Amino acid sequence: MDLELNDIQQELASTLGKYLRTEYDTAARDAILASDEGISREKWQQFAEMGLTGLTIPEGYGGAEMTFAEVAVVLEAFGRSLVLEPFVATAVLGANAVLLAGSEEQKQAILPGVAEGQTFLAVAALEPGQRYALAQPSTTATAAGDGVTLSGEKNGVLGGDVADHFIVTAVENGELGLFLVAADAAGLTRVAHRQADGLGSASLRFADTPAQRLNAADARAVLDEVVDLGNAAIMAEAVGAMEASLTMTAEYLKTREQFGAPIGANQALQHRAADLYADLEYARSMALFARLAVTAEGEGAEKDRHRDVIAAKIVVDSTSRHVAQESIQMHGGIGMTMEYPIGHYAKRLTVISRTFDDADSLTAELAQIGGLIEPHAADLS
Amino acid sequence: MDLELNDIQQELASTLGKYLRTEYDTAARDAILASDEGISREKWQQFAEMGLTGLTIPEGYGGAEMTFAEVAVVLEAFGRSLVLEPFVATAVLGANAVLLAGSEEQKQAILPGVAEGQTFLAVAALEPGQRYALAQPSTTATAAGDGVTLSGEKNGVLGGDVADHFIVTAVENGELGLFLVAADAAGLTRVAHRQADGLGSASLRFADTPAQRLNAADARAVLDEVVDLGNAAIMAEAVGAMEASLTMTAEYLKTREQFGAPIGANQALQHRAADLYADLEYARSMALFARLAVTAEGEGAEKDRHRDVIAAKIVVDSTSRHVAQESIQMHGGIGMTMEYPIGHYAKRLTVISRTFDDADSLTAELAQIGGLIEPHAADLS
Amino acid sequence: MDTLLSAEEREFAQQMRQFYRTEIPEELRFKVATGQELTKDDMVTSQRILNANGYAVPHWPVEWGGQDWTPVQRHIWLEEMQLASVPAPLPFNVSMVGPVIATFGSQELGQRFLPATANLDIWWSQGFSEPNAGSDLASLTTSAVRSGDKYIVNGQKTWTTLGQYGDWIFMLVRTDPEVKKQAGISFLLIDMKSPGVTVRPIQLIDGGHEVNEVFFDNVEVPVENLVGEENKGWTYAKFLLGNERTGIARIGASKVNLARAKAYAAVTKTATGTLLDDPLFSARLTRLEAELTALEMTQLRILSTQAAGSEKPDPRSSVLKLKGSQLQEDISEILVDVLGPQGLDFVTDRVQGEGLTDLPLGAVDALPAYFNTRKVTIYGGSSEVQRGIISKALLGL
Amino acid sequence: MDTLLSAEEREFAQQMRQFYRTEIPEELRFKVATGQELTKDDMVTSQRILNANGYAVPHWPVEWGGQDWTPVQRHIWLEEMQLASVPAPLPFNVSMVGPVIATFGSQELGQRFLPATANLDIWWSQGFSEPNAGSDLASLTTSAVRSGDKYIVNGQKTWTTLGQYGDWIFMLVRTDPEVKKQAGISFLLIDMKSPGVTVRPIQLIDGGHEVNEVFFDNVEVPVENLVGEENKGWTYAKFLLGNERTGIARIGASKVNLARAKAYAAVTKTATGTLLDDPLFSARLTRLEAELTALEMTQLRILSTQAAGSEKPDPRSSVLKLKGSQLQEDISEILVDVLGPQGLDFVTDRVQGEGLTDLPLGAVDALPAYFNTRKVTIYGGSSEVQRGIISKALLGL
Repeated sequence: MDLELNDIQQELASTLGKYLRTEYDTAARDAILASDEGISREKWQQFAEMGLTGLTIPEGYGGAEMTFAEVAVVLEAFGRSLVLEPFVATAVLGANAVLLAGSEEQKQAILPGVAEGQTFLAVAALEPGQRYALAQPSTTATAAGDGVTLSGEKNGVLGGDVADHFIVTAVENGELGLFLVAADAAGLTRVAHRQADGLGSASLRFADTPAQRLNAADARAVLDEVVDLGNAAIMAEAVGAMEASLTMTAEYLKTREQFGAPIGANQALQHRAADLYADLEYARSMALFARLAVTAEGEGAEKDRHRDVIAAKIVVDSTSRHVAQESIQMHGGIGMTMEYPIGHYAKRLTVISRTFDDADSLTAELAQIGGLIEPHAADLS
Repeated sequence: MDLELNDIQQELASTLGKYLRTEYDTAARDAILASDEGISREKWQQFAEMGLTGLTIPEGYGGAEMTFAEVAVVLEAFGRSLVLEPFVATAVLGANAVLLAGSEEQKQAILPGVAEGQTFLAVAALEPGQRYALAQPSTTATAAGDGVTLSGEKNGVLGGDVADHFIVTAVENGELGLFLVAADAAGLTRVAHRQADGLGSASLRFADTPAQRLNAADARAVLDEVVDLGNAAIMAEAVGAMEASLTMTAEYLKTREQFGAPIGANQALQHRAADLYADLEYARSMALFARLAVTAEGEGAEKDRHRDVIAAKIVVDSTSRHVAQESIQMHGGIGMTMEYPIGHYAKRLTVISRTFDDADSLTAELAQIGGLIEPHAADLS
Repeated sequence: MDTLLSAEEREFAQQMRQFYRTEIPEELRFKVATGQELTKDDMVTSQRILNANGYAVPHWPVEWGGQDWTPVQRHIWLEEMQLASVPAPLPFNVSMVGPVIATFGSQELGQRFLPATANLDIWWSQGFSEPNAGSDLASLTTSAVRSGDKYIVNGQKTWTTLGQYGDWIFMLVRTDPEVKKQAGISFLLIDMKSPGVTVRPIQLIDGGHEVNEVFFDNVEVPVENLVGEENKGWTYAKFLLGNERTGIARIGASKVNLARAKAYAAVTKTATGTLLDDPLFSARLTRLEAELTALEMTQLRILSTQAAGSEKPDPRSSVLKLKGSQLQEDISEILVDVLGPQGLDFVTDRVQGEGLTDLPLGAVDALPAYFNTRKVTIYGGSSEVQRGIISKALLGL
Repeated sequence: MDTLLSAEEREFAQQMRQFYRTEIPEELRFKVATGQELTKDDMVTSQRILNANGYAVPHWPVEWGGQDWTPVQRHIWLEEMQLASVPAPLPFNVSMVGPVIATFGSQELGQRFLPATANLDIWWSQGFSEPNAGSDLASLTTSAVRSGDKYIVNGQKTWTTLGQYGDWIFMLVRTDPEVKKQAGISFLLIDMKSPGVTVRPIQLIDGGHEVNEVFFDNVEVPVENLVGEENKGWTYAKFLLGNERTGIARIGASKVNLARAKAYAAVTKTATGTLLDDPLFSARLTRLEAELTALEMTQLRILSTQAAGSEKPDPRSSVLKLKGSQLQEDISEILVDVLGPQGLDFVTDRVQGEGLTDLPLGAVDALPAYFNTRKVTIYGGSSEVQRGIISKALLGL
C-alpha cells in the first residue's frame, strides 16, 4: 500500500508551490482580484507553460497526458494560494466534458487551445428553479442543419464570465444531451457575476443559439463523471485552503497578544484548534478517497465512483464550514476584513461547501443509494 | 408577566427539598435501589401524607386538587434526588387517564387509593414492533357482559412492575379505546423489568383478560393529553437531574486535582461547563414552556399544547444527552462507577431522552405540523 | 408568548405594534425586513419619528426624554420594533453615549448633547477598540494629554461602525499612563470635524463598508468635553457595556429572519416537492425554531425575575448573548442554504436583465449577511468572553 | 479499501480472513459479533488458537514468537480479526507487559514469562492508575521499599480491568520518593496470589463488573521481579503507552457495530416503512458511515507513511484516538436508538417467556455497551489529553 505522492507528483507540488509563493502572494492576488476581469491572463499563460491547463489532456491534443492525481496536486496548491483563474471550470470540467463526449474533430478543435492557455471553457448545467438537479434541464435543443439550436437559460456557470466555449446540457427529443456553444454564438446572452470568493460565474440565455452536439458518449454518464471529477477537484482545493487557514490561524494564536499573553495560551482555543486539525485530517483523507475513486479502474469502479465522491464531499463540506467559521472566530474582527487573508479563505471554503450540492442533500443521496457499509448482523440471517 | 413560583409552590419546593435532602440522600437511595422491589413503599406512604400522590386529584376523591405547576415543582425536586418511586406512572399518567376518561364510579374506585398512597397505576400503551407509535395498537377489546376482554401484548409499561391497575389501550370495533385492568385479573401475565435508571417497567400479555371501558371521553384525546402531561413531567424531572449533575460536576472540577491543580483550572473544561450551563438554561426554559402549555386554557390551547410540548422535548432531550455525556467525561473514570452519584444521573437522563419518543422523531413531527413560526417574508406576498 | 403577558402588558404590546406599523414608513420597514442596506437618511428618519413619539430613548431618565417603563415594557418595545422591522435607533446614541452622559455627565453636558443625541441630530461614533486592544480593551493606548484648557489626543481607534457618518465620537483615552491600566482611562467627546481626525474605511469580507479606523493626530479637544471625572472612564465604559445586555439576543429580528427562511423554502422547488418538505432541511429549520423559542423563554424568565424586584444585572444575560449570537449566525447560514447554488454570487440586484430570470428572493442579501453576521460572536464580548463569565460568575470555576 | 492494498497484501488479508473464520470457533465469534460478554475461558481458548498459529503476538520480537511483518500487515491482522469478530488477544499480555519484558527485561525474565504470556497461561492485570493519579499518572504513590532481596509493596491501584481473573499484575511503583515524580518509579511484576494482595470489584453503571481496585498491604515481592532498572519504570511505561496507538481507533469493530445498527434498523418497522428509510435516522447513520471511512483513510494514510520508511511514532495517531473513540461512542448510541422504547431496560435475555414476544435484537447488549463505551474517551489518554497533544505537537501552541 502506498498513498504517498510519487516522485513526479512531489516535483510538481514543489515547483508549483515555489512559483505560487513568489508569484501569487497576497499582494499579487489582491491585484488580480481588483482587476476588471478578476483573473490574470498572464498567470494563466504561465500555468499553460507549466503544462497545467492541459494537464490531463492527451499528448495528441497538446496536453501533458497526466492523471487526476496530478490535478489534485495542482488544486491543493491552488487552494493554498487561492488561485482565482478558472482552472476547475476549464481544465477539469470543460476539458473532460469535451474529452469524454466530443468527436475527434471537436477534440482537435478545442483541446489544443486549452492546453496552450488560449481557450477558456465552462460547463453550463444548472438552471434557475432547479437547485442542484442536473438530470432534467428545461433548456431544449432542436435540430438545425448539421447541428442544433438551443433555447433556455442557465445559471451558476462557473468560469462562464470568461469562457470562450460552453458545454451546455439540454434536452433533444426527450433525451439529455451535451452541446458545444461558442461564446460569440448568435442568440447567446451572457451576464457575468462574481462569486463571494471572487471567482467568476455567469448566467446565460440561449435564444435559438446554434450549437454542436457532443455525443460521442452517453450524455448522462459524461455529466455524472464530469461532476464527480469537479467535486474531487474542489475537495483537493478545499484541503489546500483549509491547510493554509489552519496554519495562519495557529500562527495568529501564537503572535496575537491579549491580557498580556498570546491568545494561543488559552486552553479552550488550543483544544478547538486541535479539533480543527483533526477535522482537517479527515478532510484530507476524504479528498484522497475521492481522488482514488475517480482514478480507480476495473470492475465496479464506475458504480462506486459517485458513491465514494459524495461520501467524501459530505465530510469535506462540513469540515469546510467548520474551518471557515472557526478561523474567523479565532482571529476576531480582523478575520472579517478584506485586508487580512483569512477571510478570503473562509469565503472560498464557504463557496466550495455549496458547489455541486451541499452536505445535507448529499447525505440524503448517499443514504438513498445504500451508504458505504452493508447492513449485517450475525444474529439476523 | 410573572414566571416565578408563587408562595404555595415555593413552600412546596422548600419543604420537599428539605425532606429529600435528609430522607432521600445517596445512601437511602442506594438502599432502595438494591431492594427487591426497587422502590420504598414507606417513602411512597410519606409522599402520600405530604399530599403528593394525589396532587392533582380533586378533593372529592381525596386529592390536593392542585395544578400541573405543582407537579412540575415536585418532579424537579424528585429529579434532583433521583426518586425511584413511580410518581410519573401513578400520579401523572395513571391518575390523569382515570380522571379524564373514567366514569364517576371508576374515579371513586381508583383515585382515593392513589391519593392515599395505597394504589399504583400504570398506563400500558406501547407495543412490541410499534416503536413509539400509540394510535393503532394491535391489542383488541371484545365486548363481554358489562365490560370487555382484552387480548394482546404491551411493553415498556412504566411503573408496570408494581401497578395495581393498568390503563390499557386497545381497539374495539375498529376504534381506539382505553380500558381499566386489575393487576390480578384473569389471563394477565406480567414480566417485570428494570430500566437502566433503576425505575421499574413491565411487559404485559392479555389473554381474554376482563377489563372495564374507560370511555367518559374520547380515547385518542385522553391519550394525547396524558402523554403530553407525562412529557412535561419528565422534562421538569430532567431539569432537576441536570441541575444536580451540573452542580456536582462543577464541584468535582473545583476539588479534583491533577498535575498539581484543580482540573477546573483548565479553560477548555471551564468553557465546556459554561456551554452546559447555557444548555441547561434552555432546558429549564423549555420545561417551563411545556408546563405552561399543559396548564394553558382558552381558545387554541389544546391545539398548541402538543406542539409546544414536543418543541420543548426536542430541546430537553438533546440537552439531557449532552449533560449526561459531558458529566461523565468531566468526571473521568469515577463517573462510570455505581459508587459515585453522577453516573446515576446520567442513566436517568439517558432514559428520559428516549421516553415518549426521541428528539429526531419529535423534530420530524414538529416540522410536519408546521413548526413554531409562520413562514413570512415581506417580499413574498 | 403573548399569553404570558398581563392584560396591561398585552395592551401595551398592541399599542407599540400599531404604532410601529402605521407611523414608520413601510418602505423603510420593507428594507429592513428584506435585508437591504439602510442609508443614513433612512436611519435618521426612523429615529426622529420614534423620538417625536417618545419611543427613541425610553430607557433614559425621564428628565431626558425617557419613559418610566418596567423591564417587561422595555422588552416589548424592542421586540415589537424588531418584529415590525423598524430601523432601530442608533445604538451609539441611545444605548451607549446617551446613558453615560445622562448618568455621569454634568447637567450642562446633558443639555448640550442629550436632546440632539435622542433625535439623531448628532450621529455618534464609538471610539473604544484599538488595533492592539480587542477583548483586552483596557490595554488601550490612545493618549489625551492635558495642555491648558485642552486635551491633545493622539492615537488610533478601530472597528468604528458607521464612522463615515459620524459627527461626534465618544472615546476612551489614556489620561494617566503611570497607573494600573484600568485606572488611567477617561471618557472624552470629540467633534469628528476637528483638525487631525482622519477616518479610513475598512473593507469587510461581506463586500461592504461598515467599519472604519479613526486616526487622531494632535487633535485639540476642549476640557469641557470630558464626561464625569478624569481617569474614571473605565467605570463609565463598564456601565455602558453592561447596559441592555438582554436586547443583544435580538430575538425579534431572528424571528423575522427565520420566518423568511421558511417562506423562501416553501417556494423553493426540489425534485420531490419544496425545500420546506425536505426532511433534513426542515429538521434543521425546526431545530432552530425550537432553539429560538428556548432563547425567548430564557429572556422572559430573566425579565420575570427583574420584574419581580431584582435590579442587579443578571449574569445569565451572558447566556442570552452566547446563545442568541450563535442562533443569529445559524439563521444567517440557513438563509444562504435556502438559495442553493444561487446563493454563491455577490449581486446588487435580483434583476439580471437581458431577459434572464430574476434571481431568487434573498439572493442579494443572504450571503453578505452571512459574512457580516460572523461579527455577532466576536463583538460586544465574544463568545469566549461570555463562556468565561458564565464559568466564573455562575459556576464558580 | 481492499483496492488500496498491493497484491501481496491482499493475499495476506485473504489468508488472515480465512484463518479467523475457519479456526476460531464460530460460537466465540458470534458472541463478540452480538455484544455478548466473554468468559475467561472464551478468551483463553481464542488466544491459544491464535498463539498456536503465530498470530497472538506478531508485533513481538521474532525471538519471542513475533512475526517480521510490515505495519500494513499488522494493520490487516488486527482489522481482519475485528471484522471476523475474533476475541482479541488480551491487551495486558500482548500489547503491554509482553513488549516491555521483551524490550527491557533480562533474557531470564523473558524466558520465565514471555511464552506463558503469549499463550495466556498467565493472565496479566495492569497496575498503573491510582485513585489520585488518573491523567496525571506520574503522581502515583504506591510504594516499593527494598528490604534485602525483596520489595515491600504498599498502596492501592484502581481501574484494574478484569483484575478478577488476574494471575500476575504489572505495576508502576514508587521506589524513590525523594526525586522528581517521574524519576522515582519502577516497573514491578507481582504474583496476585501473594499474601497482602486484595482485589475489590468496582460496579459500573453498565451493570457489569469490569474493573477493580487492588490493594497491597506489605506485599513481599522478590527483587528479580523488577523489570529493567530500578527507577526507570516511567520510561518503560511511556514505551508501553505509546505502543500500538493506531490500533486504538478500533475501525474493524466499529464497522461491525455500524453494520449491525443498519441491519437492525432495516428490520425495525415505523409508521411509514422501516427505520432505515427514516430520513433523519438514515442521515445520522450515513454521516457515521462517512466518518468511519474518513477514520479508516486517515489510518491508512498514517500507515502508508510508516510503510514508506518512517519509524517514529506519528503524533497524528492522537487524531485516530480522538476521532475513533468519539465514533465508537456515537455508534454505541445509535445502537441504543435503534431500539426506541425497547432500549431502556437492562435485561439479561431477549426471551421474556410467559408467551411474550422476544425483545428485539440488540436489546440485551446495546444499553450496557452504550454506558461501557463512555470509557473510550477517558482511558488510554482522554480526549482532553489528545487535544493537548495535537495542539502542542502538531500546531505548536
